[in-house]
Amino acid sequence: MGTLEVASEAEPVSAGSPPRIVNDFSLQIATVNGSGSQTANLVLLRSIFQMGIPVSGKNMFPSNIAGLPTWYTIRVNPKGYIARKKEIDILVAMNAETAREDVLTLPPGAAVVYDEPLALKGLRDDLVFYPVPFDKLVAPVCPDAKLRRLVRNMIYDGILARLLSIDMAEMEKALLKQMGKKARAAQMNLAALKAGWDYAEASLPKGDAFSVERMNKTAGMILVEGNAAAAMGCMMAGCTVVGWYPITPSSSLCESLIGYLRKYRTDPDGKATFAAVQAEDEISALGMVIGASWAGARAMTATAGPGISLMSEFVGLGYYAEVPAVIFDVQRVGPSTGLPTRTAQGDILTTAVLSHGDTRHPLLLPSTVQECYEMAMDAFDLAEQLQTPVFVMMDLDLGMNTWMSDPFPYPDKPINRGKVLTEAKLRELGAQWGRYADVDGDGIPWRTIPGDGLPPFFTRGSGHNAKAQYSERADDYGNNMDRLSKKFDTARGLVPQPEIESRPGAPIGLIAYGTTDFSIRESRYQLQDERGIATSYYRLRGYPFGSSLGEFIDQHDRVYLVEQNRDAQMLALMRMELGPERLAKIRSVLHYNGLPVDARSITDQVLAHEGLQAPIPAALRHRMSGAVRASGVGGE
Amino acid sequence: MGTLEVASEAEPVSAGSPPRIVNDFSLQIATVNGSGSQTANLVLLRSIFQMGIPVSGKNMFPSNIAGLPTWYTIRVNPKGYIARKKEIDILVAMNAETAREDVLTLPPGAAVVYDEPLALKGLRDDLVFYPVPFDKLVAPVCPDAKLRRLVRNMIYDGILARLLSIDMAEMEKALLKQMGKKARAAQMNLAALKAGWDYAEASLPKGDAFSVERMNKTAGMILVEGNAAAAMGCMMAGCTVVGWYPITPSSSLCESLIGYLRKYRTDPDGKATFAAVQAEDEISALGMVIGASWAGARAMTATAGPGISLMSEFVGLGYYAEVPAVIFDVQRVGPSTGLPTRTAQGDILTTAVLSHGDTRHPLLLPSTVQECYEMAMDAFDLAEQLQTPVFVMMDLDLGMNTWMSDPFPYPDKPINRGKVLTEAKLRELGAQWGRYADVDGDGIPWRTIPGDGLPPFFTRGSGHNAKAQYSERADDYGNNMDRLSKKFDTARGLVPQPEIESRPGAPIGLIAYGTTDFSIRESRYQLQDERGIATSYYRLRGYPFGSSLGEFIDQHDRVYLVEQNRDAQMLALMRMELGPERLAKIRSVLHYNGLPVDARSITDQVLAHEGLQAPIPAALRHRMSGAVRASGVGGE
Amino acid sequence: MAIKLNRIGLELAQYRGGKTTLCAGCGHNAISERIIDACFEMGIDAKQMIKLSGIGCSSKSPAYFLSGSHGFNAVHGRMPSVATGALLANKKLLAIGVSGDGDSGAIGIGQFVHLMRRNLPMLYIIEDNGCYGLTKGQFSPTADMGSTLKTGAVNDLPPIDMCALAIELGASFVARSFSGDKKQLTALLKAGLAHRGTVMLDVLSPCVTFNDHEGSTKSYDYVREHEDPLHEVSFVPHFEDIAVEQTPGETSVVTLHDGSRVFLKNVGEDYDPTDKLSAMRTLMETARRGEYATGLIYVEPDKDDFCTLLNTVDEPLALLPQARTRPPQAALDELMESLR
Amino acid sequence: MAIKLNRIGLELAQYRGGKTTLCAGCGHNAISERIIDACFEMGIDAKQMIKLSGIGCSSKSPAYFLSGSHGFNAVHGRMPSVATGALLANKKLLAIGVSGDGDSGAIGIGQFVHLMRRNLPMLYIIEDNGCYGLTKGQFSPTADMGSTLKTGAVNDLPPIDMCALAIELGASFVARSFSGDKKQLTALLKAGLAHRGTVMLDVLSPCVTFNDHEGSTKSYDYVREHEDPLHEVSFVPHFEDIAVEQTPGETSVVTLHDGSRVFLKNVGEDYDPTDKLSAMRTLMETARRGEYATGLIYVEPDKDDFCTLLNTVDEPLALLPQARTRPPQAALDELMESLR
Ligand SMILES: Cc1ncc(C[n+]2csc(CCOP(=O)(O)OP(=O)(O)O)c2C)c(N)n1
Ligand SMILES: Cc1ncc(C[n+]2csc(CCOP(=O)(O)OP(=O)(O)O)c2C)c(N)n1
Ligand code: SF4
Ligand code: SF4
Ligand SMILES: [Mg+2]
Ligand SMILES: [Mg+2]
Repeated sequence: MGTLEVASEAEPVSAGSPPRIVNDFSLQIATVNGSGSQTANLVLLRSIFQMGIPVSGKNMFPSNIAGLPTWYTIRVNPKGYIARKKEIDILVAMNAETAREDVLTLPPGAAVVYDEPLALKGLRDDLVFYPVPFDKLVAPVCPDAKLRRLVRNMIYDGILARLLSIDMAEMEKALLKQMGKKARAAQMNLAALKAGWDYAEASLPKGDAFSVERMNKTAGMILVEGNAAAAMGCMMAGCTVVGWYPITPSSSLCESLIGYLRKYRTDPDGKATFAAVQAEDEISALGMVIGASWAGARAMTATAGPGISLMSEFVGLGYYAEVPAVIFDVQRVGPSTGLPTRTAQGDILTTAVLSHGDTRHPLLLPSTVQECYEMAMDAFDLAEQLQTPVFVMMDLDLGMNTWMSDPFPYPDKPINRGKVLTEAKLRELGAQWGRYADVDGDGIPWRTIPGDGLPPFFTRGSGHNAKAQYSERADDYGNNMDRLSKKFDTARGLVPQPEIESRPGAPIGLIAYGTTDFSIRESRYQLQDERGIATSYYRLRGYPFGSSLGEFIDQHDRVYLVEQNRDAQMLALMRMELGPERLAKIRSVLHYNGLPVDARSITDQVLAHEGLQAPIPAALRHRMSGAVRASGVGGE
Repeated sequence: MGTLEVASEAEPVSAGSPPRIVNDFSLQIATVNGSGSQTANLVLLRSIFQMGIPVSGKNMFPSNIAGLPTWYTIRVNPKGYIARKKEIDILVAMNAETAREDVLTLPPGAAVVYDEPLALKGLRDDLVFYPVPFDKLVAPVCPDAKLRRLVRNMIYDGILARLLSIDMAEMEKALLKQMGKKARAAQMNLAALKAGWDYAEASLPKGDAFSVERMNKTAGMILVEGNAAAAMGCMMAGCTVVGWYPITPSSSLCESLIGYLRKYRTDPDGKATFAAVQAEDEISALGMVIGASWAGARAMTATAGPGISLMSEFVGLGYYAEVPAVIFDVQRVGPSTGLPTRTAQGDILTTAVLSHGDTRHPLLLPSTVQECYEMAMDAFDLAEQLQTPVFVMMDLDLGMNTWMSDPFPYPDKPINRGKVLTEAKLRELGAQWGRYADVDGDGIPWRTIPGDGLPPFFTRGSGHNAKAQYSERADDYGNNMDRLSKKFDTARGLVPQPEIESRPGAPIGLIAYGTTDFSIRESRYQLQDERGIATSYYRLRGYPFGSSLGEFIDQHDRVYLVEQNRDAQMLALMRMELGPERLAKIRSVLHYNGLPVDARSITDQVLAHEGLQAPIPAALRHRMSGAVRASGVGGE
Repeated sequence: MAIKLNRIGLELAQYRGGKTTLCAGCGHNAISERIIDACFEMGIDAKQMIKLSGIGCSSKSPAYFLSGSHGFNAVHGRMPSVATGALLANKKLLAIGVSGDGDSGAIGIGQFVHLMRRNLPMLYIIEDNGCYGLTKGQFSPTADMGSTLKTGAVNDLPPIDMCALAIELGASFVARSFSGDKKQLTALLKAGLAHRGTVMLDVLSPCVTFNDHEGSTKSYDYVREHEDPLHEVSFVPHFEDIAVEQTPGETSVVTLHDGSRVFLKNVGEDYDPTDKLSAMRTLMETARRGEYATGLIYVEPDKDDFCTLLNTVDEPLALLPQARTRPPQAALDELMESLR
Repeated sequence: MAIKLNRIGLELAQYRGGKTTLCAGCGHNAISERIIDACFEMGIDAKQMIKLSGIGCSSKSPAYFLSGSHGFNAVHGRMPSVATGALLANKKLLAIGVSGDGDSGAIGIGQFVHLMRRNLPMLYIIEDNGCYGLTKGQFSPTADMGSTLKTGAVNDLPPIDMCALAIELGASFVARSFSGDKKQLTALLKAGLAHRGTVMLDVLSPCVTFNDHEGSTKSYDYVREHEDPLHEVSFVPHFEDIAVEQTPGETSVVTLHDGSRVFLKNVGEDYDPTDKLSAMRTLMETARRGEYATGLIYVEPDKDDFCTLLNTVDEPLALLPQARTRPPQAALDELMESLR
């Protein structure tokens, strides 16, 4: 891998004597949404993936349906660092509206494949330009003019195959997989692919440094979006009731789930072992989940920030009446409607303390698609074990983008429904039993379920005693609230525990959660490799926090908590319980511009805090990281 | 005042040789709601008040309309300590359901006036019992049997007047004021009052220690509930639009406001300078307020916890689109429906960070009825100055109970509508102006109002730039969010500043807000008087915090933050911004049982923290403070 | 003499609940009594019944009947979604929801609309007093134009006719009654328990404390004087087959899906409760006259209910074992393969 | 040749807005064009108009017309309350609200119901495509039974007829039209701008991207084939007095409170838009036939609107000076005295 090592560090220079940069670049396709480029983009991603090379694909799309600028970015990296990277090395410019700015923000040495009429060549002389007459090329392969808009995208795949030496066989295989049954469409696209390859072969002499070479790092792996992964988890968790209301970026979670359930949870006679209802809004969606969970079903809903706000009152009921509920928050940029198609970790604090009065809620924090799958199952178990609403905090980057992963393991433990009373248990407990009586000392009571024939009780959001009787007594209220606190302490040991990588003697510890993980891994490499700074890493996977958090802080001189929001929301939760000495060690590294955080932004901020000058112009502040793009519409 | 001093410290002993305890006791009337005792209770309160003696009246009522136990407590104190006190010195037992438990929780030496048939005398021998044949006495004075249920209450006023030597003239005056025009009713009640006095005179020899003596501490003062005071403030603030939805304990705020507006804000021709609408729910109520404020009105709503949760999404819109809104949260006990007729400070944290995404909201924290009046006016000014939703955090104890106060001063400053653009200002700013442009460096932009003829703009909760144009650009988003943070910093200097009482050299500092103030004052007296511990006091009046907070902490060795919630919510907000050294000094004193916190609970907890044994049995834990009462209904 | 037992051998007392905390004389208490009667006479198995409500005096009442059933006093106006979820989880449960005119007409109108539209199989009772009792008597959306509060305030907005709305939206059994009309209310409740689909029963239920005065159109006096029954309702459950002699043209009969029969004896001109349009006309005209049409206003006995539409397995979803709800290894393998 | 100017001397272009970001061919774009035409022809003063909406493709459209007016793109389903507040603050403003069938029929149905009930003076447009466009085409509550998604999924719930609901609830001007029916839509929009009270205009507006396929009952083809106009609508504003020759029995006229006139020329049997019941019947029957009755379905020209009921001073509350909104010292003194 020596060459690669060298290659990946080599500074790209202006065309002429190109050093080879193998399997290490970001490729971006700039187009407009609704132009059907998604197929071409996924085929490109998949073909590189099939060549055994680590990749990721991110779609940056506008909050409308068609006609606005969209960017699809593929990160290729030999070491498996597939977080977003700021610099774009290869640009495919298909959108007149943004082509100019797109080109101007490229680093020297980048390659630009563009639609000839856009005439971009003149813009800069430190880039390698590849003009392509898309319309000329598409006409012959696609007689039906109406279909050309779609098919022409396949042409740039052919061009790139040739320029980057992507194996055409893999391209074709990927295309056929993508097309599925649509044979005729497949033929047309194959022709377009070929036309692109031929044109590049004939008219585009290789002038840039980038190319791919087969590796063996993706054998057996899958490509999937976090929402689909979470949906599989819900199905395997035995979810029986889905109540939902569409909202970007969570809709595809419930929609994939319903698709899987139809396929794998319908009996031969056509009858379903699930019920999925599109509610009239989020309040109703959660109401259905709470009603269903109360009646003994495993029920879930998925939403985004605005839905979380609307669910606030019902979440308080779930907390106080102790009804399980599984809620996925696929976070997007707030406040309010915000940027519905951009990513953030901005709902953490509000969600942890959601609803009026004294409340606290467990949060599960998946970083990878596999954790979306696994924590979905954890969430159903936890919601029933703790008898309370449980939140799975995903984000748009994880939920809607395409990630590599090892295949998901079949669950190794049976479904855990928590403390559901049985005849036997009731006989054992006898008079001790009360719906809200803490007979086990862990703050978690035993419940019965309507229709189970066991003693019924009256569920309410108003004051009640251990026997679930209405009460306004000061002692009943206080005892109950103290028990709920105890229950939340019990949760500390039940939520997913952190993944800790301790470097003995490292002065610096990094803490992060969710999708920030991908950039952290790369940033740690940068700190070590460029500055010789060793770091430990605490990947938080659940709230409430466990004792390991404090211990980790104790083991380091300085700890950086990296999050993708403005107000250091997770830090706020830590501040509520950590002692002063520990707090004194924590510094906050923030990123909040709607784009997934990149490793360089983290590295630079850590270096700045450490009093070391960052190598890149201070002008590129963390917030501003990433090519800043116009997708706003003047008049609006 | 020597006698008083002595008196008030004297340990009441069992009847026989009663030491005189003058103007220093708690009197409680135990009855059922809907039995019309409220008039009698207020007449009693008012007559003592008219004698120049500091009093407060608290109604502890159940969350239903009629037939359940209710306790009305009057605290009389010569030094003006009128917070709730745990011990009841004089009980009027009218309710068979609770009489037994009520009597058993009394301290030795207490007096019990009771309805003869309840036969309570036998229960204890360390109390002074006064049996009264209410039914026998009421018949002659109230021929109409249907009215007797109401009138008989006035009899205990007469009894107490005689036993406590309350001036009958004051009683009659208070009664006539209470009755207003209802002459016939007044006559009947006067007769009942007299009948009670005569009966006590003839058949109830004084056996207890308690009595009142005229003082001069209430001259010119008023008696009023916080909700009414806040309503007056809203009217004087020039509020023009009210959108509300009924909820205990906030309903009477809007209802009094509407009453005042009808009376003082209606033109001779019957046309109103206000519009008040009972909305279909809280979401709609706040929507109306936001729509009205956007269109230039001064608009308000009032609610309680459940409403705050429901308003969450709209509050985020107000924050991000920068629309003023005034929201009163008259806090009750949560979570969920909780205890609707009990008091708490439990919505602080949720409200400060209400709604998804990065949001922060100013909170105003009135302690007294006068501050309800003044901060209501501040709230309208602040909401327009800051162009954001502003919350006035009251509680049930302040809003619904009756408090003494100096008369409210007429506002000394004109209404401040904040940065509303004018022709002239626009000419001055020229092209600089943009709806969301920070031209003054304080983060606060200039707005125009529909119909004002100035440049219009498009208001939205989605991403926008300084010109209010739709934008998904990373830089536009980041810049805007940073400006909002700056604006929130500006708010630090604009919200009501704390009231600080520094005792030079005092090692201990106390921090509190809202109604806790009354108990803090008494607790400081107890600490000083009983233990010789001097304390300073920082009464927080607004959020975000000012720099004085940190300074106050620096000036003391240990700081106690006292709040009426389980999770130390205000402390959580402080922890988000205070440095480690300062946090190291803060300890939390909590009270959360639905009853207003009492001084003794605070004193005991502070002493315990200070390592000093509290004088009262540890059994009485803070949460359990106050006679614990049953008002739950078995079957329910 | 022996206490009367119903068909499952229980006595009336076993259908009672906790002691009411509502005002003496409140219409809601009378309705609770009728529910107890109806469930007793129908021989309902309390363990298979659930009671749901929102928030309000009316919504407190489920605690005062059938203490043998699970109850869920949810949040204000949101009982419909909770009931929907519960029935999705276990379609075998018999659900009775109690709401108020504020709970369903104001904050809850959105969920009300969509529950009616789904024709969710449940008995949905609105205890309608034209005001917010629990918050001390403000007007609710069913308050009639011109009706006054004790304070003298006059309502100047038109009322929402919850029955008309329910019919318009698709509820398959819509009726109105009066808490004081023991015979009619009990018959309608029993029919409602037998019908499969949404039974929306708007029961005029005076608030003696805040809305029973002169000038109120929801007072006992007003309702008694202005109740306009469409017919005499009697109910014969499927498990009794009594022959009811009916003079043709005089009495019509509606047969419910389970074979139970509702007999409607004309009082004025005859009325066909299966004709949607005439139902709407009747409601409009009686309302215009300031009267309350009571009885079975509209019924569609065989309309598919929501749970049937969902076509789930026969067992309650809530009680399915892991073997039925966790797909086998093969399913996961297939999924993984499709992603390679 | 000179550009046409309207009665306040403005040209059409001055009523335009920003460039649309909706799909080419989306019905919503056509509606925006009609709104521009109508406002131009009515000579609306944009500075006195406000545009409000919720969230959705439809709700984005206020940004694409009348850039001279303030706009408020609120939160999903809550435009009605924001519009209500704005009009309470300033009753002189002319308000136009644009919503979608999801925005108003699903999450917003509660606020929709209460706005209609209040007869709030505004033009309330639902751009009705039977689906959630912005979230990629799920069914909305106005989707017809049996209508299919591109995926083939079939809708098995009855649609909510927003017009029937609006009439039932008290809206005083209820109409339905089609984004493709330029003449009818423009006439109804102009009449709507002239009417004082709630104008609920449900405009069928096909979603070309997600709901324009075979099997959809909201596609251009389906709507064109099943539009069933009740009459030919033409509008003569109060400021023009054109004599419109009307053959009696052929054309009926509705005069609005400002003197403007709506002429309705019979196409089939004649139709009386002031008869609530026949309006309901017509909606039921056409719906049963799978058709869309379009035109002026119901109108009550002189019904009091909400702002009138509130009886506020003539000036906008928002613009009252302190002298009018802060009571004098005497008032406070009186209050204080009453508390002594
Ligand atoms: C979210 C929320 N808002 C307001 C309230 C206060 N509240 C309790 S009951 C009620 C109205 C009850 O009226 P209705 O449903 O007609 O019941 P009734 O008491 O008249 O039987 C209100 C507004 C609440 N509990 N929750
Ligand atoms: C509270 C909330 N829930 C969900 C969404 C997501 N969302 C945006 S638009 C929309 C539906 C729009 O449908 P419709 O009103 O019919 O407008 P259309 O796009 O069809 O014109 C939804 C569910 C949101 N923005 N806010
Ligand atoms: S207040 Fe009215 S509704 Fe409530 S219990 Fe009393 S009578 Fe019934
Ligand atoms: S998705 Fe449908 S509704 Fe949205 S803009 Fe496109 S065509 Fe119109
Ligand atoms: Mg009611
Ligand atoms: Mg739509």
